[in-house]
Amino acid sequence: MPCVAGPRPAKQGVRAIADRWPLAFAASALAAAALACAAVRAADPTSVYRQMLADDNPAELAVARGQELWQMPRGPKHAALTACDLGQGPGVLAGAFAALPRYFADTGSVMDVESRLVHCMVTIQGFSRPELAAAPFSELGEPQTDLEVLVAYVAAQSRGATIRVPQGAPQERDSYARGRDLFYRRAGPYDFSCATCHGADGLRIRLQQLANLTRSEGARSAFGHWPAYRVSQGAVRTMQWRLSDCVRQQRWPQLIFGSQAAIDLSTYLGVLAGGGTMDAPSLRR
Amino acid sequence: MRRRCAGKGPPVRTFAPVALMMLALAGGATAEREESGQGGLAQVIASSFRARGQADLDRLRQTPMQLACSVARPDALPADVQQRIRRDALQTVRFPPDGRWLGEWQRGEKIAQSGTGLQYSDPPDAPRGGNCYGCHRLSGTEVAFGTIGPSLYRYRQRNTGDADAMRRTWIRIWNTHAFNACSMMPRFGDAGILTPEQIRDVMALLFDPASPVNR
Amino acid sequence: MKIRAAMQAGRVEVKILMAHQEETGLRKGPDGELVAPHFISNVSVMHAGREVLRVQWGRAISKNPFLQFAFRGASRGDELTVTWVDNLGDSRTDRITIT
Amino acid sequence: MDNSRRNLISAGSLLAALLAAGSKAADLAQPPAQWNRAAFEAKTVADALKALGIPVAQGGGEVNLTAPEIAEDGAVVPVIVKSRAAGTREIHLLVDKNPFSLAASFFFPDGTDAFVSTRIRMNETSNVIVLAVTDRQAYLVRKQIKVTIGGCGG
Repeated sequence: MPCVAGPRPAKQGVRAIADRWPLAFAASALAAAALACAAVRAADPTSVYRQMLADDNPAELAVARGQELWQMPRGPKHAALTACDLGQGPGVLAGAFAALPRYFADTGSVMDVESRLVHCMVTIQGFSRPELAAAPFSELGEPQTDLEVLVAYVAAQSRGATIRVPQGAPQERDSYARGRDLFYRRAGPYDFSCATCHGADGLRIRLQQLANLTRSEGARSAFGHWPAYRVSQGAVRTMQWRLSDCVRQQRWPQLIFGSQAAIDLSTYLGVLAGGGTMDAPSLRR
Repeated sequence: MRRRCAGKGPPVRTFAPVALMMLALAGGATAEREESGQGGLAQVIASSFRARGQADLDRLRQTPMQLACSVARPDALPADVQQRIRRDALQTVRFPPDGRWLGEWQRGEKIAQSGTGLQYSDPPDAPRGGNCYGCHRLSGTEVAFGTIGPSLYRYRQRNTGDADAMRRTWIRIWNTHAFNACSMMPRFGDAGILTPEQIRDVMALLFDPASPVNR
Repeated sequence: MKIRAAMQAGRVEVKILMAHQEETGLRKGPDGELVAPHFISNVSVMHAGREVLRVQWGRAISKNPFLQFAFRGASRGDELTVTWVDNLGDSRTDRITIT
Repeated sequence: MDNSRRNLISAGSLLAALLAAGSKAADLAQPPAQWNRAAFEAKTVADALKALGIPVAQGGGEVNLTAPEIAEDGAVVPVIVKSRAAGTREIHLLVDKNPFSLAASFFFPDGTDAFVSTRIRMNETSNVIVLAVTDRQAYLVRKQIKVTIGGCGG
C-alpha cells in the first residue's frame, strides 16, 4: 500500500507527482501523509519479525562486559573508571546517560557520553586518546570495542530515566543551534540532509521506519533507543556510529569520531527528545 | 555518451549563478549562522569531517540550490527564489540526442534495486544504482519499498493520454528541481549519479508495458 | 554467556545468549580474502549429572547465538551447566542457579 | 577448507573429552557428543536428509514452525519450533537456499520439551524446513521466509 500517493485518481500521473513531490515539509502534506500512512503502519509487514526479536537482546552480553570493564583497574595507570564523572558526579551512573551531551567545566566543552568516556579512559586510566579515537567502533567480525561495551553499560544504567539534556550553559545552547542547522543542511552529490529522510512522520526507506527527527515524538524514539544491537551487524552500535553511518549514506565525507558536529547533532536530538524515556540498549535492524 | 556523463569529475557541480546566491542570502535562507560561542557552524564543519574513499571534502560545499533549501520549511522560500532554482535546474537537463527515451526495463529494475554508489564505502568503479525502491513503490511484487516519494506503481497507466509524459519524466530523473525547487530527490543526471544510458533503462522500467511496474 | 533459567508451571524455561562471532566462512574480510569459518558446533546443557539438551549447530546460526528450551524434573536452586564448543576448539562453560 | 575440516572433527572430540573427564565439566558423564560433518556440509536438503539418515518424512500437522513471513535482515531470522508428535527425539532446521542446507540439530532426552527457539541466518528468500523425528516417524514442515533488502546503501 503506497503511503504518500494516497487516494488520488491514478490518471494525474507526472503532473500530480510534480505537484506532490516536495511537499513533505508542508504542514498540509504532513497531515495528508499521516492519514495515508496510518494504513501502512497498521499492516506493517515486519511487525512479526520485530516482535519475535523484541526480547533476549544480545546487547545484554555487551552490558555485562561493560560492567566488568567499568569496575576493573585497567590501563597504564591501573585505575578503574568508577571515578569517572559523567555529569552527575564521580562514579554516578544512574540517569547520567539521559542528561548527555552536556557542558563540562573541566574540559570547557560540551561532551556526549562517548567523548566523555574517552576523556575518562585517557585521564583516569592513561589510555592513548589517538588510539581510542582511531578505532572507536568494532569492525564486522571483530569483538566489540571497550568503548562500545562501556557505552552499552552506561546506557543500561539510565533505563527508565527521563531524557533531560541540559540547555543551561551558553555552550549547550550553541551546540543545539548548530546541531539543528546541521540537521537541515543539504550537501553532497545526493543533496541529502538529515531532514531528507527524517523530516516527516510515517515514512520508510525500504521497509525501515524513519523517525521524524524534527519533532519530539520521533526524537524521543530515536534518542531513547541508542545504543542499539544491530541485528544486521551482530553488534552493539552507539549514537556516534549511528550518526556517522547516516552521514556515509548521505554520500558525505566521514564524520570524525568525537567531532563537534557529531556532538552537536546529538545535542539537537537529545534536547528535542526531552521528556522522553531512555530504553537502551535496544534492538534495531 | 556514457563516458561523458559518468561522473568522472567531482559529482557536485558548482553551477553558481551569483544572482541566485545573493537572492538566497537576502531571503534569509542561508544555512550558515553568525559565529557564536564555541565556534560557528562553518568552523565546526571544517573540523568535523575527513575525506575518505571517493568522498572528498569538496562535497560539503553547497550549491546555491542546496544552500537555499537547507531550511526547515523550504516551501516558505520566496517565490522568486524557488522560480530561479527551477529555471536553473531546467537548464542542466540534457535529453537523449537520438530522441530514444527507453532502454531495457530489466536493467532498469536492477538499477532501481541497487543503492550502491558514491558512498565512501563503495568501490569507485562499481556500477551505480539509483536505489529507487529506497523511496518509491515500483514493481507490484517488491514489498520492500520506501514511502519517502510517491508510488510509481502502474506508472504507464497513470500517464496514458499525456503525450509529454516521457519528456517530463526524463527531466524529473535528470534534475527534479526543475519542477520543485527543494525536492528531496537526487539529481540523477545532473549530479552524474546515473549515466544517460542508465536513465533510459529506468525510464523503460516506468513506461514499458512489459515492466513489472505496469503489469 | 547470559543464561536465565526460571521455574514456570513445573518446567524450567531456559534462555541462553552466547557471545560468539559465528563466522560462516563465506564472508570476505577487508583484505578481500574469505574469513575462516568460526562457529559454535556443539552445545550441551546439564542438570544434576544428566544432559537435558544436546545441540549441533552449523554455520547458519546468527552471531551471538540465542537458544531457548524447556525441561522438567528440576527445582528452584538447582544448578544448570551450559557448555559450548566451537569448530576451532574453543569452549566455554557457565553455570547458573535455577530461579 | 582442509584446516577447518580438521578443526570440525577436533571440536566434536573436544566436547567429548570435556564431557567425559574435563575439569570444567567433571560431572558430565555422558556419551561422546558428535558433530555430523556429512550432514552439516551437505549442499542440498536431500543430501542433508540422507546424511541425517532420514530419507523419508511425511507432512507434519504435528509440527509447528513459527517464523516471520518477512525478515528485515537475513543475518538474524528468529524461528520457534514445537512438535506435538509423541516421542519426538530430534528436531532439525534446514534452509534450502543456504550454501549449507542444515542449520541446526536438537536432541531431546526424556523430560525435555520438543520445543526450541533460536535465530538463524538466511542467505536469501527461501524455505525453512523443519524435520521432527520420533522413535518411529519423521515429520516435515516448511515455510517460505522472504528476506528483504534494507536501508539507503542497498
